[in-house]
Order: sequence, then C-alpha cells, then structure tokens
Amino acid sequence: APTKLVYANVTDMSTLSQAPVVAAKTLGYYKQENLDVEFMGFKGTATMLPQLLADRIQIGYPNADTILQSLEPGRERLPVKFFYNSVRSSSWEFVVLDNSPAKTMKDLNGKRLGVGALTFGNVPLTKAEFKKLGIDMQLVPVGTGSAAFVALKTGQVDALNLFDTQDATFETQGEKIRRLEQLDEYKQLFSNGFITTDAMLRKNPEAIAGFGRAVAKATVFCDANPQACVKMFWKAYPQTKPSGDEAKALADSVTVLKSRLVRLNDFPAGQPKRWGEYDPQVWKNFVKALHDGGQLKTTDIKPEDIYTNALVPKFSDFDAAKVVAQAKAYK
Amino acid sequence: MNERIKSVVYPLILFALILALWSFATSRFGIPTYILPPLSGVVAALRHGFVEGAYWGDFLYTLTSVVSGYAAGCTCAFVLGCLFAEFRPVERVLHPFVLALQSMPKVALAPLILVWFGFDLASKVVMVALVCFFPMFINTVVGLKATPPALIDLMRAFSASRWQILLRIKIPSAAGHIFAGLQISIVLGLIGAIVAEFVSSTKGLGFLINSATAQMDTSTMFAALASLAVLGIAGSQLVRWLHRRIVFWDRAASQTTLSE
Amino acid sequence: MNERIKSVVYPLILFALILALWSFATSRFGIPTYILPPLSGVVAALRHGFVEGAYWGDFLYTLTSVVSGYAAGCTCAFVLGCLFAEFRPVERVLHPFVLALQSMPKVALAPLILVWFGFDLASKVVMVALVCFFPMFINTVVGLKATPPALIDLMRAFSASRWQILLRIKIPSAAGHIFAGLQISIVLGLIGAIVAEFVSSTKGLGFLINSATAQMDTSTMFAALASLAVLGIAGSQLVRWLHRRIVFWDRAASQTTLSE
Amino acid sequence: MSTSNKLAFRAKGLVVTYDSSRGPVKAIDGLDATVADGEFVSILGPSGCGKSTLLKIVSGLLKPSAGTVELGGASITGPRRDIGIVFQQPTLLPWQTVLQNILLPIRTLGLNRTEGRARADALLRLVGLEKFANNYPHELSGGMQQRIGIARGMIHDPGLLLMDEPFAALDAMTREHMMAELQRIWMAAGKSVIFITHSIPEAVFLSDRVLVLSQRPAHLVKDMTIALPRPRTEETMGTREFGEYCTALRALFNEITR
Amino acid sequence: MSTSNKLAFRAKGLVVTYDSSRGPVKAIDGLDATVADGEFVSILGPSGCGKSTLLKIVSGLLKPSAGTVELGGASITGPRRDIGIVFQQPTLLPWQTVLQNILLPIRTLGLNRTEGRARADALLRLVGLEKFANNYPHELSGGMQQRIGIARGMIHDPGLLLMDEPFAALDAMTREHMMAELQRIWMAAGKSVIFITHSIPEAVFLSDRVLVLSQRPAHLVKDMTIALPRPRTEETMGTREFGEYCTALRALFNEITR
Ligand SMILES: Nc1ncnc2c1ncn2[C@@H]1O[C@H](COP(=O)(O)OP(=O)(O)OP(=O)(O)O)[C@@H](O)[C@H]1O
Ligand SMILES: Nc1ncnc2c1ncn2[C@@H]1O[C@H](COP(=O)(O)OP(=O)(O)OP(=O)(O)O)[C@@H](O)[C@H]1O
Ligand SMILES: [Mg+2]
Ligand SMILES: [Mg+2]
Repeated sequence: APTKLVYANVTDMSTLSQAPVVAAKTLGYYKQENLDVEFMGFKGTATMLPQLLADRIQIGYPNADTILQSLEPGRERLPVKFFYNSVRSSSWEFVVLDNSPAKTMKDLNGKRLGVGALTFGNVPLTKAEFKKLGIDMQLVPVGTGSAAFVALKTGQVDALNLFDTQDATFETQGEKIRRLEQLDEYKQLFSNGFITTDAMLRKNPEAIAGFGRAVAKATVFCDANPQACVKMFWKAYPQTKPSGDEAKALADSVTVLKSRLVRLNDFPAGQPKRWGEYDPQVWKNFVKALHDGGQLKTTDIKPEDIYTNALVPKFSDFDAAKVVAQAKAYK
Repeated sequence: MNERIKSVVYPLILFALILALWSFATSRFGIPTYILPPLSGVVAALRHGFVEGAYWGDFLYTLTSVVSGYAAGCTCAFVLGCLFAEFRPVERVLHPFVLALQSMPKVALAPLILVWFGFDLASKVVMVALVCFFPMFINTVVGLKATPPALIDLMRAFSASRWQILLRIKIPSAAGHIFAGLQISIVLGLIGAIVAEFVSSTKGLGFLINSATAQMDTSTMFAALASLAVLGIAGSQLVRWLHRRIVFWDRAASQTTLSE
Repeated sequence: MNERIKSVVYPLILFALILALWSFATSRFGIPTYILPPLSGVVAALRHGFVEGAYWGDFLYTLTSVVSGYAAGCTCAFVLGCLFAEFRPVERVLHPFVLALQSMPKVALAPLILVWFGFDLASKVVMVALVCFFPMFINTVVGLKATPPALIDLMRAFSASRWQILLRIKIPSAAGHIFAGLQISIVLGLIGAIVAEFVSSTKGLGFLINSATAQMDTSTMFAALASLAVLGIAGSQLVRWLHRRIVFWDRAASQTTLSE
Repeated sequence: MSTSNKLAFRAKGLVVTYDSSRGPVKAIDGLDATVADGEFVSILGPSGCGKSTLLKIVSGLLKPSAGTVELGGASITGPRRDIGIVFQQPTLLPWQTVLQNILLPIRTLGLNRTEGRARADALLRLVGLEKFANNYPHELSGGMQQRIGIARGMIHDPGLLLMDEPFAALDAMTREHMMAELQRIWMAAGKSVIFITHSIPEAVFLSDRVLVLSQRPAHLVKDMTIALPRPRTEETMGTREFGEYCTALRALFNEITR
Repeated sequence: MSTSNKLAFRAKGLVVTYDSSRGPVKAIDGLDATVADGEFVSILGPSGCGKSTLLKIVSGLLKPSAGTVELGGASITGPRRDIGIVFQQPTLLPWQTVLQNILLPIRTLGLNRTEGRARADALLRLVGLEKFANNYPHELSGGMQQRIGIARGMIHDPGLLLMDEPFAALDAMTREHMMAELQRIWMAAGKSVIFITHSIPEAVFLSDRVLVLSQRPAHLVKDMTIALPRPRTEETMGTREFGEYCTALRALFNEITR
C-alpha cells in the first residue's frame, strides 16, 4: 500500500503558489513514489506546527523564523527539520504605485508601509532591513487582497510589503505597480520550505525523499507549461477558479503562478539545479537578520539543528528533459 | 391588493430596485471589481458555483459541520440545562462558571480547539457545538424555571412524580424559551463554522470566502456570502416553522421566535 | 452556612480544584506547552500583561472599539426599531430584508468591511456595530409590538398623541425586551471586535491572541482569553444591573436577563 | 377642569363587527339606546355579549360599523377630553407610582397640575389608598389596583363616566362600600354614568335605569327603570321592591341565556 | 376509583408562616377547625386572609409551621390520592385538549383509563362543555376554563373535594346553575367538600356550616351552622331565613374588615 502523507500549507491551499504541489498529484508523481498525499491549509505556521508534532500531518510548508526562534537558549527546541528549500529567495517584496516618486527603498524613509499583519513572518526581516538601510517607516497592517490594495491606491500607505503572488494579483487588476530593489542579503533569504519531524526523517526517509522528488518534477513541469499547471489546480479546487472570462482568468493566473515559479527556480547561474538544497551561509544571514529585527535575542544559534541537506541528491534524481517534453506535449 | 400580496410584492420591488441600483452603480461609475463586484459577476460566480457545481462540496461541508455541531451542542445543552434547573446543588456550584463561559467570545477559542481536536471536521463540529451550547443551555434553564408554580402545584396535588412533572409540565411549558434558544443557536452555529474554517480548512464556505479574499475575487466572496445567508435563512425558517407547529398553544410564538 | 455564603464558597472550591488539577496535570504528565500551558505560565503572562502593563493598550483598544461600536449599533437599532414598529409600510417593505440579514453570519463580512472601511479603528467599530445591531433591533421591534393593547387604549382614551404613546407607554413597556437585546449584543459585540482584530490589527485582545498563536505562546493566549472573559462578564453584569434598576417593576427581570 | 354638562348619549341601529383572524365577528347588532344627561344607567348582559364593545364605542376608541352614535347631539369621532373611563382590568402603568398613575389623564390632557394634585389626594382618600400614593402597582393587591383605576377615571372631573365592571375584583365588603361611595359622588356632582356589571343587585342598587342586552350579537332586550328612592342604603337591599327588581332581572336573564 | 369515606378534617392551633423575600409573613395564626365526614363547609374571609393557604395545607402541598392537621385521623404528610382540588385559577395545561386536561389526574395517578374516559364524558356534560372536548383551553372563555378545572377536580371521585373560589369567573347565571349542580352532586355522592368563596349568598346557599376567618393572619371568628332544608332552590334565596343568614354574615364581615 502507498505511504500516506498529509501535506499542509501555512495559508489556504487555494493560492496558486501551491500549484506545483497539487500538479504533482494530478500528474501521478506521488503515486510513482508510492505515496498517497493529501492537502490541508492552516492559518499560520503556529497553527500548523502542533498538528505536525502530533503527527496528524507529516509535511509542512512554513517560513524559517518561528522554527529558528525555537533554537534560542531556554526555549523548547521543536523536533522538526526543513528538508527541502522550496522558495529559494525572498518572496517578500516592496511595491509602490507606478507613479510614486519613490525610486529606491531609501526614498521610503518616514513614510507608511503596509504589511499583511504585524504577525506576518516578514515583519522582523523588514525591520532589520530598515536598520541596515538606516531608514524608518511606520508599519500599518492592511490585511491582504482588496483591503491592502485599496490602502495603497487611496494613499493610506505609501508602499506595500507583501509577497510575490499577492503583488502579481494586484497587477492582474490592471494596476501598474513597481517593485523596489532590496539589499542583496535580504533578497537571498529563502521563504517557505518543506519541513517534517525528526522522527519521520529517521523512520521513513524514502517517503520524504519521494515527496521532494515529485514536487521537484512538478516544478519543472509547471515551469515548462504553466497553463496546464493552472488548469490542474482549478480541477483540484474548482471553487477557486475565477468566474467570468476564462481566457483572461487563465492569463491572470499564469501571471500569478509565474511570479512564484521565478522564486522556485532561483538557482545560482550556470550550475545544475540542485533541488531543495539549503545554503548554510543564508541560514547564518537569516539568524542575523532576525536578531537585527529584534526577533532573536542572540546570534549564538546553530541552524544546522533545524535543516538537513541529506536528501538533496535524491530530489534531483530524475530526467528533467523528459518532464519538460511531457509538459510541452500536455494539453 | 390584499395585505398578503402586498407583503410579497413590495419587498420584491425594493429588491429589484436594489439590484438595479447596484448594477447601474458598478457599470456607470466604474467602481473597481475589488471594491464592489458587478451584479453580473456575482451571478456568474453563483452559476459557476451551483449550476456548474463548483461550490456544492463547500456548501455541503459547512452544512455537515453546522448540522452535526448544532445537533450535538443543542442536545448536550438541553440535557445539562435540565440537570442544572432540576438540581439546586448543581446550579449553586456551576452558576459562576456558566456566567463566565457564556460571556466569553467562543470564537477566540478557535486556534486552541484546532490544537486539541485536530483539523478535520471534528474541530469544526466542536466549535459549532460550543457556540450553540450557551444560548440553548441558558434558555432551557430559564424556561424550566419559568414554569408557572401553579402548574407544578397542580401536578403535585395529583401525586405526580418529579419525573412526570419535568416531562409533562416543565419541558412543554419551557418550549417557547427552548425554541428561542434553538433559533439563536442556528445563526451562532453558522458563525462558529465559518470562523473555524477561517482558521484551517480545505473546504467549506468559510474557506471559500478566505481564498476569494486572497485572490481579490469579490464576486466569489459575495456569492459565498449569499450562500451563507441562504443557509442561515433556511435554518431559522425551519426552526420557526417547527416552533409554530409544536408550540401551537403559545399565542406569542410568532413574536418570541422573532427575537434572536 | 447560609445560602449566600454557600453560593460563593462552593464555586470557589471547585475553581481551586480545577486550578490544582491543571497545575498537577501539566507538571506531572509533561503536557507540552503548545497544547496546554502550565498555570504558572498563565499567571506570569497575566502579571506581565496587567501588573507590568504590557496588555493595557490592547485591553483598552478592544474596549474602545466594543464600547463605541456597541453604542453606535444599539442606538441605530433602537431608533430604526422604533420606526419599523411604528410605521406599518416601513415594516412591510423591509421585513424580508431584516430576516435575511439577521440570519446571515455577520463575521463573514469582516474581510469586506476591511475593504470598505479601512484597517483603522473604524472597521472594528463598524463590525461591532453591525453585530450588535440585529439582536437589539429585533428585540426593540418585538418589545414595542408586545405592548399590551389595553395600555394603548388607555392612553388613547385620555387623548394622548402618538408620540406620547410611544414615549410614555411603548418604550417603557418594551424595556424588558430592549435590555435582553442589550445583553445579547454585548457578548456578540465582543465577538465582532475579536474577529475584526483577527483579520487585521496592530492592537487589541484579538491581535494579542493572534500574535500569541503565531508565536505558539499559549500562556499569553490563555491570559488574553481570560481578559476577554473579564470584559464579557463585566459588560453583561453592568447591563444586568442597569436592567434591574431601570426596569424595577418587571418581576421577571432577573429571569429574562439570564437569557442570552 | 370643568366640562360641559350636555353629554346625553344616543345610539341608533348600532352595529359593530370585529375583523378577527377567523373572519368577521359581529359583537353588536342593531342596538338602540339612550342615556339622558345626569342619569346613572347600568348595562347588564351575559359574558361576551358586547358590553365592553359598547363602552369602547361611546369612548370613541372604536368606530361603529353601521348606525349612528351621538354624544350631546354630535356624532362621536374619536376620544373626547370630557369623558372618564374605568376599564374592566385595572390597566395601570407598572413603572409609575399610584399617584402618577392617577395623574395620567392630567398630564396627557395638559391640565393644571396643582389642581390635579389636590383632586388626586381627595380621590386617594375616597378609595382608601392615601397611604399608598408612592407605592408601585405591583406592590398592591388586585382589588387595590382596581380602585386606583376608578380614581384615575374621575381625576379630570369628566361630564360622562364610563365604568366597565369596576368592582368585580373587590371582595364583598369593599364592594358594598365602593357602591355607596359611587352613589354619593354621583348624587353630589350630577354627572352621567354608564356602568357595566354582571351583578344584578349592584345594577339595581346603583341605577336610574338598567339596560339588559341579549347574547352576542347584542341588542337591547329590556330597558328597566328602577324607581327606588335615593340615597339607597344597606337597608334598601333588604326591601321587597329591591328583591322584586332583582328577581325580575334574574328571570329575564334566565330567558336570555337559555 | 373508589376511595375511603373516612376523611374528616381537623386542624388544631394551625400556624403557617411564609418565608418571603421581605421576611416571614404569617398567613394563618392559631386556627382551630373541623370538617366532619360528608359535610359541606364553606370558608369565608376577607381577601388575602389565608383561605387559599388553608386549602394548600389540607391538600398537603404546604407543611404547617406549627400545630396539627389531620385527615381521617392521620397527620397530613403530603398530597393524597383521594383528594380532589379545584384551584382559584383554572390552571389548565395549554398544550392539552379539554378532555386531556380533565383526564390528567387519571394519568398521574395511574388509574383505569376506560372508566376515566366514561366519567370525563359525564362531567363534560355536567359543566355544559361536551361540544368542546377536543378544543384547546386558549380557545375558550375564562368561565369555560374554570368549569374544566371543576370537572378535573372531580374526575377521580375523591372522598374530599377542595374548591377555591371555583365560581368567581362565571357570570351570574352560569354561577347559579353551577351552584345548583354542585349541591345535587354532593347530595348524591355524600362526599366532604371544603368550599372557599367571597360571596356570602353562595356560602349560605351551599353549606352545612360556614367558617368565617379573620383578616390576615387568619384565625376562626365564627362557625355558623346553616340550618336550611335541602335541596335548596332559587326560592330558598327569596326566603327570610336565607336573608337573615346573609345579613348576619354581612354584619360579621363588616366588623372584621373595619
Ligand atoms: N378585537 C376583537 N377581535 C375579534 N373579536 C372580538 C374582539 N374583541 C371582542 N371580540 C368579541 O366580541 C364579543 C364581545 O366582546 P366584549 O368584550 O364586548 O364582551 P363583554 O360583554 O364585555 O364580555 P365580558 O362580560 O366577559 O367582559 C366577544 O364574543 C368577543 O369574542
Ligand atoms: N408564597 C408566598 N410567599 C409569601 N407570602 C405569601 C405567599 N403566598 C401567599 N402569601 C401571603 O399570605 C397571605 C394569604 O394568602 P392567600 O393566598 O392564602 O389569601 P386568600 O385568602 O386566598 O386571598 P384571596 O381571597 O385574594 O384569594 C397573603 O397576605 C399573601 O400575601
Ligand atoms: Mg367586558
Ligand atoms: Mg385565594
């Protein structure tokens, strides 16, 4: 019998950023690995983690910050590890309206910045980046979706600090927005990755490796044929398919998906893609950024305890060209 | 025109007017879709949802959690309410706790319930049951205690047992209060289900609203809200109808049921 | 021991027992903090929050939005309720709409309200007002209509004007219903504020719960829930007290106020 | 506070039909009746025949479905300021004190409050409740409440007083006391009174004339003049004439309700 | 359905004190009274003096605060199966039909339903409500409801019948009819009756003895034997003896309520 895995996103499953994970199921990649994967959505990392620890779910998709905090001396270390680096560079962006006078981050000094909520994982990073830049902004929680967009449009905030797919969604509303260039070391900070429990890694590394490989293949597939990827997603979640003009809906959704695919494929140029691999230096940067942002009291933290590259060779163990061919032929 | 026809026709006219105004406003003033969707968009979303069938799963999921939670919560509340009203010591010990729990907004417990009961249907059912419990419990207790003492004396004078008095006198005479409780609980139960789905779900009308929000798809959002309203109205009307049928002797029935 | 003392001492004993059990369970069975925080943790959080003052801001923020929203919502509901009850045509046209809106879970509107009213205090106040509106509105209407016709005839016989009848007879005789509405609204208003803060906020007890959840800090979460319970209890008790004082002639006052 | 004395009442072919949820209910059907100025007239009839309905017509609370009703020669169009009414139920405002309840007509009619206050004190003494002026209605027994209703009906010194079984809730003794007092007041002031009762001795004791109504729908069955000398006392009730009036009315009643 | 006939009642030094929210209220203070087997005894007293309280004591619904009360020689410890009671208010279950209401004692006492049904039909005819067996109480007038209460009190053929102002809500004619019927039933069955009323003629008409109670707290003021021949009829009310009994009681009453 196939191994049963429950995978959980830290927001709804219904965002297009989940399209590759969903496509892997439709394409039968999980089955090929002898896995039976189910999906689940939670409101926030912290809501998901207890479920992971209770083994009600096996794989989660959180940001690094909450997990890093558990390494602080005096806190209960969570017996979990990231095993696959998914969103390889920061999905958090700073956007302004196209006609805004602000050209660089520094121009935002003293202005108001919209964030989803003060509990969003990017808030400490953003604070750290400001410190580094020597600027200061007033943070305003504006929610996501229309509410955030209206805030920007009506000038209640001067810039928005949300994530890639959200910004792409704004663009599909026919609004011109501009992304501001961030500091390199912050741009590099990876966002969501796949996580599982230490016990699971010990007990069934094969299943975990299989999951990573299936997702890697699906990512290649989606990159080659985003239209098909979006349609598979709609098939799985018909209620999320926008009503109205189908062609426009498809074009919009592809735009949104592509904004995320860029992050999933953000590998160093000219080298073979090593799916899921973490760069130890970026972890160190992450710790430093959280410390600067006031989220960690010390930099004396060993991130090695919460991630592993052990399974990375297995993730890339497939014929990418064949997948691309399959994708191109898929209708 | 007689009263009956008037009370159907006039609201329909107003409804048509509102729809027309909405339609006009969105098309004429170019109100952006992300602030107010055009009527046509909402209609399309409803078509997509219910004719093409994309929302049925969500609708049924929410319906299932509301119905099971409602049944469980109201049953427990009724049984415990009877115990509470019948046994003075139980009441004396528990009264302050009931007061405290009653005044606490139960939706704030949603994240904890998820931790305790998992993310499946179970946690939604628990949430709904919890939210339904209090209005029903309180109304049962108040209703039982409001039994006219004269009726109780009557039964005692004819040598009825405590059990006979509860069953034959107190419960029927509390029926009005109990139905009012059922009425409040149904709307609160829907709220509970939606909030639980906000916190974690892959299905349900709450999930639909949440995902539509993220995608700025206000048409779907309105469609989901409309479905919720239909669920709420159908539920209350059902309870109201039962109330009228069962508590036929209570002239004020048509009034008390109006009260939330 | 007399009844009065018993009704204070027995619940206190039970409360102490619960605390002891909790304390014992967490320390003895090593229940992880993210499932159930130790009692000491919650006490520490409460100390930090209220003695050292970390939560006062949140507490006051929620209090402000609840109080303003409650006042606004209940006032509108009262005034509109009077219009609705006094003018038959208004009622005839609006009745189905009231029924529909009443049955719709208002918290599901939170994301839309955020879009329409921004993310400041305003959207929280609107949410609270909306949630408070219906119970108060319905109870006002039912109460005004339940005025004994004999009292109205009496006033008419003594040549009272319609205005005098409303002011001197209908409103006082609806007072019991109106207070019941105020009572329900206060708990619902708290729920509205919390949900609005869940959706977007920088402050408030809902925000506190949300951010504690994000940090898996269950101690703070329990502390925030406890503060909410205190707000809820204080609010209901205040309304109950006013009810008893103002509607002194209603013997059933102590009963109706119990009903949510 | 003084009012016209010309308040003779006249009904011709009066018909009242209620529009109830189960279809129309005819309460009064072709009633002809008159009450002369300064006269004390009792109305006697089986329960549910339409007595209270007639009173509502006279007070202007209800419009006739057919026929004419006049007060002092003018058709009745609505409640009038110079009529006092005592309802079948006490009908007190529970949130006002006994005194405030009695003063209610003074306030709604916008009359002089000082004068009203003085009259209220006198009426409170009359009904034996001077000690309860500042109590609330729910603190009093049913009989006491009914007496407040009586005082309230008289507070503005109306030219015509309508009373709907005002003594029904009183115990035998208080009842006889109130009957005597009512006679005394009426004799002193000379106002008209229409008095509904289901007690035959009460009707005979108090009235110049007794109108007997039929079963619902009500019409006039008998107009009986009571020719007993005034003031009537406890002894009057022991006389043969008194007994004969009662027996005659009882026989009539038996026939009606057969 | 048959019950013992030995149901003589005896109260000695009876005291009843209510524990109200405003402190203790003494309703009965040192009452001595007896009711012999098969006797019809009326209790007369001012409103609020403690008449209903006495009835609750006899029925076992209330425990005396002091003194002894006995039925058939045994102390009263709680409600008894062989007592029938008609309350001051009709006290009907609104969710049951007239017939079901009348059969209530049969069901709670677990008696034979077929026999009960036959008796119920007879009683319905007696109170003139045979056409309303399947109506619900709210569809009937106050007087009709009271008559159902009377039928219910008699359904299980009790040895002692307690009646608390059962005819107060009835109009004069129905009242006299019911009085005559009650007398007939009582004479045929020979059971004891304790009958509370505030109507002096009613008490005289029905009773073997009339017990007059004082103002609250109640004690016995007068134990008057009514030596009028049975059966008493409408003519009896016209007799001089009847009038004398009434006048005597009225005078007594005047004194008490002074
Ligand atoms: N609002 C109403 N709608 C329909 N029917 C009514 C209404 N009010 C009274 N009736 C009917 O009209 C008839 C006369 O009623 P009314 O109150 O005048 O009787 P009454 O003679 O005063 O009786 P009672 O002696 O019991 O007070 C009754 O049969 C009653 O059922
Ligand atoms: N449950 C109670 N608690 C306190 N006081 C009571 C209670 N029941 C009755 N009383 C008081 O006891 C006294 C006697 O009451 P009871 O009902 O026996 O009077 P009654 O003679 O039947 O009067 P009525 O003729 O009006 O029916 C009254 O003054 C009443 O206020
Ligand atoms: Mg009447
Ligand atoms: Mg009594």
